[in-house]
Amino acid sequence: ADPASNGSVKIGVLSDMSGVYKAIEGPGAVTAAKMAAEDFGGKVLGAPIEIVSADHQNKADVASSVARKWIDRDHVDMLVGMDNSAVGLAVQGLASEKNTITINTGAGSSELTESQCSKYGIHYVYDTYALPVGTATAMVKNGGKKWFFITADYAFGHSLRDNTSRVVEDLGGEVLGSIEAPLSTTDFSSYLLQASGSGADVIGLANAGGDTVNSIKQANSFGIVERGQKLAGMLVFLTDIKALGLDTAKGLEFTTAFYWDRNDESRKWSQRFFEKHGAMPTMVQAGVYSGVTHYLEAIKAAGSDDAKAVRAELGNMTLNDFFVQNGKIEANGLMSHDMYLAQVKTPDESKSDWDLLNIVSTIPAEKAYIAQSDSACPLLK
Amino acid sequence: MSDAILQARGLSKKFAGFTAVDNMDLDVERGSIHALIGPNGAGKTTVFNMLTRFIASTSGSIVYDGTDITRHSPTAVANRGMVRSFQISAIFPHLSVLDNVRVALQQHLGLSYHFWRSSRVLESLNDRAMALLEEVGLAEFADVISVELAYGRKRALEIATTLALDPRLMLLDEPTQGMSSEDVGKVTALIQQVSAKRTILMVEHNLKVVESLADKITVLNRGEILAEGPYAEVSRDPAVRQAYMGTEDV
Amino acid sequence: MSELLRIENLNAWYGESHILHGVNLSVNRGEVVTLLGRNGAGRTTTLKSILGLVDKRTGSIQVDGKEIIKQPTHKIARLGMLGYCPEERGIFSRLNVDENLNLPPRLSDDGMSVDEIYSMFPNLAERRRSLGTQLSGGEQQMLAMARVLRTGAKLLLLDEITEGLAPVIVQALGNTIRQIKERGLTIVLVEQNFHFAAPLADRHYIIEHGEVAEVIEASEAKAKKERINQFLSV
Amino acid sequence: MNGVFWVLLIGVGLAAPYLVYPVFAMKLLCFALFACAFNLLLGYTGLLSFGHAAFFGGAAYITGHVIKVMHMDPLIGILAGTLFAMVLGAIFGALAIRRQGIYFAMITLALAQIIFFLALKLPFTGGENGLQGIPRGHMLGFIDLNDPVAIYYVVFAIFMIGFLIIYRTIHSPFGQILTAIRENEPRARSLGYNVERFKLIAFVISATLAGTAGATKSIIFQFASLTDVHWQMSGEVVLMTLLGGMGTLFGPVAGAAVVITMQDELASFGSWVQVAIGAIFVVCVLIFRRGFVGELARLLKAKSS
Amino acid sequence: MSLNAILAQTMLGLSTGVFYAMLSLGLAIIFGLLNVINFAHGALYMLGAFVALIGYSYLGPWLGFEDYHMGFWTALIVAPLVVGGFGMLIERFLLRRLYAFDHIYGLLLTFGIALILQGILSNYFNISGTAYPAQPDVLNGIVNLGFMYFPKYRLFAIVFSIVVCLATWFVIERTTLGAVLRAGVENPKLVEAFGINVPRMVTLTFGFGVALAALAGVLAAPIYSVSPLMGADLIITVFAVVVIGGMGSILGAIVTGLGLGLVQGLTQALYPPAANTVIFFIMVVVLLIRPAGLFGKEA
Ligand SMILES: Nc1ncnc2c1ncn2[C@@H]1O[C@H](COP(=O)(O)OP(=O)(O)OP(=O)(O)O)[C@@H](O)[C@H]1O
Ligand SMILES: Nc1ncnc2c1ncn2[C@@H]1O[C@H](COP(=O)(O)OP(=O)(O)OP(=O)(O)O)[C@@H](O)[C@H]1O
Ligand SMILES: [Mg+2]
Ligand SMILES: [Mg+2]
Repeated sequence: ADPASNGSVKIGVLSDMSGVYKAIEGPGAVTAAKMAAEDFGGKVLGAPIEIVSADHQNKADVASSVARKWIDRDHVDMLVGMDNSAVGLAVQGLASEKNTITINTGAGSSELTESQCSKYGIHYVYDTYALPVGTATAMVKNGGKKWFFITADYAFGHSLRDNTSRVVEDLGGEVLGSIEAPLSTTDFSSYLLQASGSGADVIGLANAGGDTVNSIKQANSFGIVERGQKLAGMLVFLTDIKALGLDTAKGLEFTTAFYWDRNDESRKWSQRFFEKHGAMPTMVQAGVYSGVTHYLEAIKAAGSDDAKAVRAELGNMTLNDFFVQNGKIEANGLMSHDMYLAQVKTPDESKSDWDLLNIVSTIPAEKAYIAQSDSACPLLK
Repeated sequence: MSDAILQARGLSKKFAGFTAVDNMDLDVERGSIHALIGPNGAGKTTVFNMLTRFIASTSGSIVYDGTDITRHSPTAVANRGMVRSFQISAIFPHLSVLDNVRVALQQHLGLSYHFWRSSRVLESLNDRAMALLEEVGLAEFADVISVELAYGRKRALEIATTLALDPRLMLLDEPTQGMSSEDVGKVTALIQQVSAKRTILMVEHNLKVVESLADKITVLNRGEILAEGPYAEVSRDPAVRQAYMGTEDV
Repeated sequence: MSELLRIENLNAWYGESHILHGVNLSVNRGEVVTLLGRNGAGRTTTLKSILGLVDKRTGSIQVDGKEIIKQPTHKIARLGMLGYCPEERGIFSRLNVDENLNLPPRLSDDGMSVDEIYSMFPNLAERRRSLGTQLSGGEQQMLAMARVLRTGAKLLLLDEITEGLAPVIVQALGNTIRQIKERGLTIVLVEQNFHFAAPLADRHYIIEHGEVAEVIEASEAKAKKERINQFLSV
Repeated sequence: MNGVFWVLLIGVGLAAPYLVYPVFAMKLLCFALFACAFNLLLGYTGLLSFGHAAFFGGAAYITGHVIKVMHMDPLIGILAGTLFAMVLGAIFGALAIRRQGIYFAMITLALAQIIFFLALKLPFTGGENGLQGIPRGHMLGFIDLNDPVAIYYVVFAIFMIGFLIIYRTIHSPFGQILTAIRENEPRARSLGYNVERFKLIAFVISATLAGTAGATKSIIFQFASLTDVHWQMSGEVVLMTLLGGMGTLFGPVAGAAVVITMQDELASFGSWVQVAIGAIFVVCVLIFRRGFVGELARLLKAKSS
Repeated sequence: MSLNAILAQTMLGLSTGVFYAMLSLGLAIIFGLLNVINFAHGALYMLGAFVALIGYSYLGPWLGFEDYHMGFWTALIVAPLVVGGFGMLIERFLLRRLYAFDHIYGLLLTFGIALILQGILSNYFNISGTAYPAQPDVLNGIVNLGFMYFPKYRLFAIVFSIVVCLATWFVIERTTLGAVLRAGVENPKLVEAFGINVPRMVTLTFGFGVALAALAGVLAAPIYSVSPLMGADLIITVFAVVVIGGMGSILGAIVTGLGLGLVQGLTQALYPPAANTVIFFIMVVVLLIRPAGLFGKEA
């Protein structure tokens, strides 16, 4: 019979098209997925590749109802995107139950591959375990022993804080305390002042997106960095640096899975992306391209788009492209790969609009991601 | 001792530094028509509001039909048979005339909280409602939406709904205000007619009406009682003439 | 004597309902005329039409020779130096007595001063700082009347100003009207209370079903008593 | 005309799972019930609650918890959620009912925000991630809710029961007094009606049925989340009701259908959906103020007279 | 907490409070005088910030003057004018048709407008914010207040806003113009019959309320980042402020705005997770004790 079920391979990009993660994933992810399909020749096993997309509005129920409809009615074979942990968890659970592969490129929660891991869920770009490794290690080694956290008050923030604390304490550092700030706080000054008053060397920002941007900006306006304390952004995207401006962000160190200007290959792809999208790719958007491409390769290798076979192929591959080095998709769905420690350039160093970061060092995959033996994923038991 | 259906003792109302009603005693005799008159701002409406518990009195006690109602809610007071009308006309504007009356009649049916019953059970009230409309001369308008009634008829409708509660004491605040003399005559007759089995306490500026209806008059001035008695007596009182009626005859 | 207000063939509508069917009347400078009639005859509507407060109107309204029927409401008051005292009093509940009094802009320098007004209505003087809604019905009526006297309007449109007032006040108000008439003001008075209106008016217009049914000069009032009673059933 | 609507409602309702994607049809019924419950309050009692999400979402959480963690029958789950909404409705009502107009709206909003806060903080709700993976299970042990057609008819039955309760309430002696209160509150009071108690009962009925809608939703989507208790949910139900026509029996059903379809069909257009929804509002408010059903009714009336 | 810490939190609370005060003042004017519940207020605040941002970063190039950057001070005047003007158009052509109907329609209309504005800007600008780079040099830097270091700019924003609020309050509550406005709400027809052009007055008032929002937006731009949703997040809180203060009470809006800023500041220090909810707790308590709000007059 037809190797591709229902005559085509359909890939659904489910992303935040209108909310806070729009610039990080959003329409850029759709562009990336389309590029991947085109670059693959538009066909796999003779069947056309179709890309559909929808906005999950950051609502897990919207996301799961779209996913349900896609899978039940429209025969979508794979879902990619799903920034926002709540969305990611909801869709992954649902899709796996319906034998559909998901490649999560946007959400951070390590739960996706830990206690809530699933048969067909893949977590592709970064997670809250990997993020602190490079950043916290570097900062503690440079003398930032005493930490205080400003934590976004939800599962993602808590997990980021806990993972960072672990790294800090393992290296002999000390965690003085943490403040749980409600999500989408606009004014962080009160928290920053309390953090600053704690006498910590480093103020760890266990938050994301607008929260990170606002806290860095306001820390700057209160002269906290000037007076000798350091900020550590635990999850920073390229778009955040853009939003802050180099003047404010200069010197900030953080961990990232991708930077467009890292090597020739990444530059070449990013340039192409830039021409279509008008902005350089974030690590998430690059991840979408990479994830879709590998998925298509796995179909080709498996000779079918059956989820089980494709998933098995994916598990056997070693992933290497402009985005990922030494990537391996583990049994719990975690794609472990090298991460990078980056530092924001000063305005003088920056030569062009998008010349924003220096890559300071590479964090090898086995250090960045949790070992399979330590994973709490029930599938491994 | 006379038979008073309503007795107020030492009734006062203070609004932020201003005393609207000051230590007033009032006895309304059962079966009588009692008028409360007085210059503007004397406190008549305020007294009404206190008696019907629409506002709380600052001090004093109110005994209605042997029960102290000083702390009762307006609803409780109404349910005891003491019902008021308003200075401005009070109807349910987008209900039909018949429905207006039925809403009042329903009160006695005891089904009003029954949200699981069909409203058809209310049709049993139609005869009684029509009878009441007949009484106030509105029978032919039963199906009219009540906003569309002329002013005088609205007042008549209001009286019909009040009657539906079968009140023992009716309080009417300026029932003839804004009516042409033709309607004033009709309403006066109507009040006369319905007073047969009831007690009525009314506020009225139209002295003709007061003269023809009231058995007893209390004149209020600046929150205090200036005079009390039958019309003939009160209208001769020089203090009343000066404060209220003026020099000319009416 | 010059004509101050001239209304010809005035028709007026509220929404779909056609209320006035060709009202004609004319008022000379310094006159007091009354509009009498049953409830719902259209007297209030006549006043409102002059001010453009109805939904639609046609015909001609001239004040001091100026045609105002095409003007928007806010221009009419100024063009015609009109002062309006509405039936429902129109006291602003969120303004205190002083503010209510001072609200309408002055139309000429002939208005009464605030002190004059307070001596005319001592009740109000006492309650200067009270909010509009806290006044009793009658107090509001006085305030509404006082308000137009301050503006210096030349033509007063007064709708049922004795309504809800104690007889003493009604008498006082009669005197006030006489005084302002002596000052040369022109008044159109809508009244139920014929006893009040009769001695003040130069002429009565009886309105019936949105038309002028009868015009009665003050001099004929006694003679035509029957006729008036028939219309008003006094 | 109502007869036509009844036939249409039941006919389309019965045929729906064979015409459209069943989950979509169920979602629609859920929100239609929510909007109808809300309309009982806004359209027939004149009270604008801006906190109905608390009942809808609160019930969803409770139902989810009862089914997922306590492993109860789905029916018990729905009843538990409904009961919760009823109790919550009584509490909200007792606190808010004496307030008028915009104050009533705001106090219900504030109370609902507190429920939102609890949903965010209480351990059993799953915080930002929500309560996920609620099993559908077997209702009464034998109706397999994993079968799309079976669950659809269960949801349809729940909707019809709720809808009939609302219909009955509106056309009952109680409903008659509600109308009177809306028309002239002081007068109703002076006729001896305990206005607060009437409003409170209406509020509780409305809250309860909103809860039923939320409880049902959590079974359909196997999911309860902060979205369900967020103030925007309260806003959405206002919109559905107004769009369809407040104070009309079928309006909220139509309104819910329009809003849900729009959200569904336009989901891939990103922020332009917001712009489109915004524009539709503006146009509706300016041109179809009575809502679809209200305008239709007016047109038919105008034609017949 | 030490005294210094309390003082520091007070200053921070104040700097949040002035934004609440300015926004709720605008809302209160619009509600109090026009009986419109302006759901678009947050979006117009956002628009104010965007006028400043666009004026600085994009306007020059659009107009062909590559080097033109609209400065902060210019924006402080231009944004309220532009946004106020836009508000007047909304009032004149849309809202005006709804005055005859229930309040709820005004609310819905403005809600729709808010969605449109936010949606459009979301398509062109980063939702998690863009920095506004034109904070004037004189306001750069930090002052040592003894108990804390405080950004000069925030100090300026506090003083400036309080002055604007008090001036507005004075005009509305203490002048004849204000009395005319208040009367116009209650009975526009009658006020018109007195010879006052009420429709124009209403338009101007709406424009003014909106201009206040835009002014707050410009003031906020250097502190927070400029984002299409910056107002959406704020509007519900500001509604709560207006209600706690007493709908329509001008003084209530100002005082409550500042006060709740302080309360929120203290909550951020004592129990941060409740920082966004504390205002609603207060609202419930206040409305139970004083049904018309702290400064509202009971109807
Ligand atoms: N809520 C209030 N606050 C302050 N003063 C009030 C309030 N209500 C009434 N008053 C004052 O109390 C006095 C009595 O008012 P009330 O309405 O009882 O007068 P009244 O005798 O009915 O007069 P009228 O014949 O003019 O209707 C008035 O001077 C009025 O201004
Ligand atoms: N806003 C309105 N909409 C529709 N019809 C109205 C409106 N106002 C008045 N009418 C109708 O217009 C007619 C004339 O009313 P108008 O108020 O002019 O009467 P009037 O002579 O002043 O009598 P009244 O003694 O009742 O004040 C009445 O039939 C009335 O029902
Ligand atoms: Mg009175
Ligand atoms: Mg009249």
